[in-house]
Amino acid sequence: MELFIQQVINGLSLGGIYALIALGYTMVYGIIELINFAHGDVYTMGSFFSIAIIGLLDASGQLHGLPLLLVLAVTLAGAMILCGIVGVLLERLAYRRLRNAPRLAPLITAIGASFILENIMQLWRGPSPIPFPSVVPNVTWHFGGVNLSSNEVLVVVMALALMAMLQIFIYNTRLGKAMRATAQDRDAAQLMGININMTIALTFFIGSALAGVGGFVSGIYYGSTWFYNGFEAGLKAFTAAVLGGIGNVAGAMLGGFVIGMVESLTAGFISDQWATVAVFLLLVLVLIFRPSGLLGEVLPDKV
Amino acid sequence: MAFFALKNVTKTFGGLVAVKEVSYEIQPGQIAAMIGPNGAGKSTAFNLVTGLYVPTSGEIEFDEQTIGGKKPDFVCKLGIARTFQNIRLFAFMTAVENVMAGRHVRMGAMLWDSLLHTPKQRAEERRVREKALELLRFVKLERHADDYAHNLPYGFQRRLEIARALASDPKLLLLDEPAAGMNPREKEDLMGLIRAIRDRGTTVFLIEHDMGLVMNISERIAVLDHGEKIAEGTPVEIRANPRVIEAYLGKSA
Amino acid sequence: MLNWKKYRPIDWALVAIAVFMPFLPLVDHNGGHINVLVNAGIYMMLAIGLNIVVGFAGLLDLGYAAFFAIGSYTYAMVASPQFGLHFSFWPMVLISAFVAALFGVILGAPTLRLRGDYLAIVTLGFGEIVPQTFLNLAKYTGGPNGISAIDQPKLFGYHFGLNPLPYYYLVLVLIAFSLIVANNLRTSRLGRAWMAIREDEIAAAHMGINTTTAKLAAFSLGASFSGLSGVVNASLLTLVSPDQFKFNVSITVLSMLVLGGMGSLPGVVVGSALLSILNFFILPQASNLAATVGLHIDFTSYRFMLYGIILVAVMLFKPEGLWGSEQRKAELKESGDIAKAENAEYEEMPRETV
Amino acid sequence: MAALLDLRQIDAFYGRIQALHGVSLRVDQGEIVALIGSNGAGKTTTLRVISGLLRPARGQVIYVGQDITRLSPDLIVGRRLIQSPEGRRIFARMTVLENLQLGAYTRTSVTEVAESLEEVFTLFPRLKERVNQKGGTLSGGEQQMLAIGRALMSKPELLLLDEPSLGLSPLLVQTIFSIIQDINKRGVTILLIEQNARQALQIAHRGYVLETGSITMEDTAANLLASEEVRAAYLGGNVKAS
Amino acid sequence: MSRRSLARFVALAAILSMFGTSAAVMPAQAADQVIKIGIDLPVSGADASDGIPTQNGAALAVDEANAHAPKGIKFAVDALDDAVGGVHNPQQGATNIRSLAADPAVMGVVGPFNSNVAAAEIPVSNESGLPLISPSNTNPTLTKTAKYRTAHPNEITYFRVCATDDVQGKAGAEFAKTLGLKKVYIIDDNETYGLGLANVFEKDFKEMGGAVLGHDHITANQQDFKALLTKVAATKPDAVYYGGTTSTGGGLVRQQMGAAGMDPAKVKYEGGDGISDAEFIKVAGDAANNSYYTVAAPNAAKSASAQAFINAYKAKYHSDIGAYSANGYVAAQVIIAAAEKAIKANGGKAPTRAQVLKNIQNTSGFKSIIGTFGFDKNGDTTSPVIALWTIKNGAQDFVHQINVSTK
Repeated sequence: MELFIQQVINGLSLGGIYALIALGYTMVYGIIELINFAHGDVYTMGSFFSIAIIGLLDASGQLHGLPLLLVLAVTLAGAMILCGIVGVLLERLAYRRLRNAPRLAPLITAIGASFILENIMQLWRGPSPIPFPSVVPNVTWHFGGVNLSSNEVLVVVMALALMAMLQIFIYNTRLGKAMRATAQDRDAAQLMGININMTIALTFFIGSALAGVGGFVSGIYYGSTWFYNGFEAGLKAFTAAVLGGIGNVAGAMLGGFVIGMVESLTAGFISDQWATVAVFLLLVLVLIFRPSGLLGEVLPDKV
Repeated sequence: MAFFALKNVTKTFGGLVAVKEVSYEIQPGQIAAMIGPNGAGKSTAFNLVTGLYVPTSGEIEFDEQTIGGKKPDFVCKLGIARTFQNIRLFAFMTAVENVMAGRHVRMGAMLWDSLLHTPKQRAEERRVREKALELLRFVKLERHADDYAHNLPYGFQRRLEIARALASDPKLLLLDEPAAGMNPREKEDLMGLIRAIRDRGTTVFLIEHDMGLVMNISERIAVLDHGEKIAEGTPVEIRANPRVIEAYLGKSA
Repeated sequence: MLNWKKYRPIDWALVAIAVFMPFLPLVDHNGGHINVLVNAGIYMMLAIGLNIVVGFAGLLDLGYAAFFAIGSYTYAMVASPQFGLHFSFWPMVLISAFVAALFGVILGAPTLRLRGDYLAIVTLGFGEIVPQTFLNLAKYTGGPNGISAIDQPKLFGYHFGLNPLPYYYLVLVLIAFSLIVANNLRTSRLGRAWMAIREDEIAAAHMGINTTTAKLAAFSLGASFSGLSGVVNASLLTLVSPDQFKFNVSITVLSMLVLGGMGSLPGVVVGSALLSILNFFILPQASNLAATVGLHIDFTSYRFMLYGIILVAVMLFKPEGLWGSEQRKAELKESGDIAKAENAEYEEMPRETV
Repeated sequence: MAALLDLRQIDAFYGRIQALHGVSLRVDQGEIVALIGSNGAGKTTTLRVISGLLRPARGQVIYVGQDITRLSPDLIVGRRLIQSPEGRRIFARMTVLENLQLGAYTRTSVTEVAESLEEVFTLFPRLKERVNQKGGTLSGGEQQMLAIGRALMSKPELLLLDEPSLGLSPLLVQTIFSIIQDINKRGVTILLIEQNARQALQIAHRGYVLETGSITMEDTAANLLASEEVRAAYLGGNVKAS
Repeated sequence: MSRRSLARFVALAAILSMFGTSAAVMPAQAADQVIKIGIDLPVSGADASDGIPTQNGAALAVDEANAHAPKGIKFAVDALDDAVGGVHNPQQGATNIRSLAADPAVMGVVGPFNSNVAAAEIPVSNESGLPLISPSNTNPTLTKTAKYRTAHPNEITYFRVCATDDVQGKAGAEFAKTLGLKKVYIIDDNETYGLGLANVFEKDFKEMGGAVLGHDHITANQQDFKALLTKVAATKPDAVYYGGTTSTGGGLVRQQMGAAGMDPAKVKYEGGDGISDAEFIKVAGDAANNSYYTVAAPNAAKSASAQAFINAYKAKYHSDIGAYSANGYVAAQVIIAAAEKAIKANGGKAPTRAQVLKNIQNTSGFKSIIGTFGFDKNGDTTSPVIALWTIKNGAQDFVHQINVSTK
């Protein structure tokens, strides 16, 4: 039983990272119906940027003089902004021209963009895993036989808090409404005076910034990263977004946690070598039996 | 069983009732129509007939079979063809290829024939091309046989869609707002075409907003409003029906 | 119907190269080169197969390597010491193609109803699962070691052995066969149905085209080509192991297709030839060349960067590919026709659920 | 009177196909101008060009004396040149209120927006009843009201109406047309595209006839209604009014 | 020229250039007295950290050979990369060997690095009679069965200078015993090398009376091992034995053990030479301490004869040697020695490949910086040395080494 609870904790924290990535997938898909295949790599870039920023703070000899919270805030904000910029650039350079093209076209460029980002990271930091500086002290609490670490709490709290903020943003602000309007009908949104290019870019910015948070948090949580990290994490997060109902913010979160649990319980109680297979099997099953996801809406085909 | 009938058909999307308990029977050889404002459920009714949607309840009968919930290709094979409200041609195929694609369901080439281009396959391709050209002549588009569908003017596209639908030798042809956007002259031609189709032995069932056209060629009309059938009858009966006047035509009609 | 005027000098050049290929080994005796050409030929066959799925039917399959794996393993299991079976090569070519096609049906049947982009991800997932499953089922597949000492074909008493030359001719013949069959498909009832589905799936269904069956046919026919290539690959390499069938194989083949032109058979040939040349000759040479001037850049390890750039650049600037068909060009470029634009919303407001 | 909107020699394309050939038209302050023509003639294309949704290949769009040809749609909306598009295009998954709020997207003054909202509710009391209902659940007529109301929320100077009677019952068509006249009387200039040429010309001051991408006639509405050509081509078989 | 026809012209030019390159690399004639030593290693991507130091070692041997080469003879290196997209690739390996075999000047090849690449290369080598000497292939089946020798089952063309996994695994088990480990959990990366090593360790450790609490396989490209390690922690092992490499997760597993409830200071970590690289320490961070690993090569620094090599290496490449640099160096030396012997027998003329192969097969009592050895009837070294290392204060530290002479 303790083992089970421990695995649930593992699953939740893993799921929190998937959820943060899934939010970006779901937002971008919601607004331009594109599976932003490169999103997983933006997440990895989040870790890379965090490492670079901490490195810079450290290099200037300030790391140990600065309060921990400030270091974290600067790193997090930096990673978010940089990832956001990467996302906006992706949209501008690789996707915008293809907004009205058949759907396969931007999907193929997305795959291409993913490869390009991976190789840029490989050029930058080499092909091997890179250690993530351990700036945050990891405190572990013991409840009977169950251990709970502050990092695990951090991941889950981060994910939930950002999802809540995102919900509020989308439903209660002017820009959020503009995003929803653009998602539903781009031309009509333009006729309301909404600058859709700006709105779509904003969506990419926010989605990518959230991936940046994911990258930062996962760096702290795992203590390392490498250039190819985003491939599988991205696929699993996409699975999470689909599972939750793509286009649905709460769904992405729910899906992320479910995928995290499935993976961790499979690894813990069946075998680690089947964990990935289990996740993809789940993806196939969801798409076949409930393509609209757990919280998604069923829409009729238009004729 | 009837030649064609909707029997208490209901379709809901989520909590919304798009079509509610609609019954409508059409006799072979008729030109029948369904009218009503947008959102009244006319296109939904068509989509139910051709198998795009599955009825929530009720039954659809055609040619001694129940077809409610059957797949579009199955329904087409049984002998129902359709056109679309917003034209859905294969835009980057030529006119004749469009019509040949419409013949798909009456062709017999199997995988093996396709792979190896057997003599049987070649002969069939020739026959089907001729048949397609003949249909293009019927809708007066023979000169555009090798043009891409998307390069044709609007009115031609509507006619090409009808030719494509006829290629499957349908017993029942569904026309979804065939006169939309046509000027009076084009409408005259269309009425002639619809009658000619009926005279070839195909029953016609159409949705239309243009009251002139509907009243002129239909033998039977159903009126839909908010998903419910509020009247059914001959054009004369419909025009005099107080519920129709109140809900649809307005006092001035 | 041949229209001779339609052909430009460059088309003739392509034909001339094709005619020259059988005589190439007379000029170049280097077994390594021939071996490279055989590998390139195997990729070309994969590309011809994937083109049926992606180019003809418009279904983006990102897990194509899975079928390559299935084809390879099928032959490996029955023609190696693994189970002590030594089936003959020739019938196995067909049987493996059939087995791969069968798996195409098994994967396709439940998933082909999905929208294009979802399908892409599901196939990608499938592409991940298959090699992982071969890896995990070590009892039957040799796990990470794979299956080795796979048999070579015999023809009229001549044992192919490991000499790449007979494979070279075998692959040439198979490519020619594949091209003919693929072209037949394109210009047949089934090919027209695929085109219709690509253009407008709902309209196609209303024309009586069973879209699921047609897509399934594309999926499994495409898979069968990779089954075919898998057998050749397994017997030439004498080894199959799970790491030969990763995502990068699927992407390489897709890049070939995109570069040459999806849906165009000459495009597939040109695209796969170009990328193979790049992979096997130019990139390694480029690194050596750079090294001679003291520049130590390893170009080969960035080949996927190159694929990425190809995918993005081609889709953005020349979506029909280097050798695409005019029709495909129109399809990918034109934003639509007047009638459509003028009538885009001439439809009953769908009463969507909320 | 100075022209509020002036289209000069507009050429527009979809891909390689030319949709507009040198279209010129003018709308003066306070007018209702009707643009009639069959489908595919280029009416919607003309409106798309005015609203900036489609860049013309040649020609100019002059609005209040300024060239707005190259402006993006949102900036054009900011100048209170508003289009209510064909097929209503309301945001089906948003509430009536949210739809109306989006109509006022470019406006900043909270009080003024509240005033406009009241105005729209007086014009369309039905919308007030359904203020928290999702747009997609409204009937066709209600959706058209919402579409027009949404356009009014931006306090338009010039309102482009694309097929406001489309798919409505003949009964509702009457209502909508009288509301259009009402809006015009409140000082909004209107450019109206209609299939229903007779009714459009009945409420318009002037009219243009568009055929295969070119303007073929231009006259006062009364003259067009009386014209034999227009009668034969566009007013002919409209039984409904008989 | 229009853009379209330009594109086509480029395509054509590229295709033609293929024939050009083919012609350019036409086999060199043996008459010019160049003797080539082929090298086939993964030198790009993630595997480059293994491949490059090994390649450097081999190239150094060729350089030194030229210093005292017989008159009219020149030794040269023909180095190929068997990595595709940064990962060693059997297809590429087989193609490389075929290319090298096609060049009659190539007398032998140093390589490959990875066992699954070897599985694809041995048949080619066996068929063409081109000797392969691997510095690092440790999978036992490569030599101990004839299954890879498809063309000539009795002809040995593939050799190695390192100990096999059964030797290394056994040594690992013995070391575990000496370290006082009683209960061990085994994790491997489900790759040829890792799984093989882990299986041998498991068998031998059990035979020596140790308890194996479980044996799990991980998936490549994974980042999260917490679920697995939580399960492992629940069994309360003395140590985790990892069969695999750093790049497949060796460092991450160690690094995440703490978070899963196994204090790295208390629970030891043991592995094979797959975690012998500097990456392991970087990735595992502080948790790297208290880890042990075996290397199928002697500690070159301990051997006086190796000092010259280490110095020469440093002078030429400005970096420290890698775990297999010495093996690569010695593998090349074996080929060179065999060639020189044949040259002598030929009276100064370049040897044939068959002569060189014969001489390699007969190698015995070969004195080298990794000890004195020969090849047994399967092609394995007769004098494998296994060294045990640990990581202390974030640095690699030599513990001791044993010579596990077979027959």
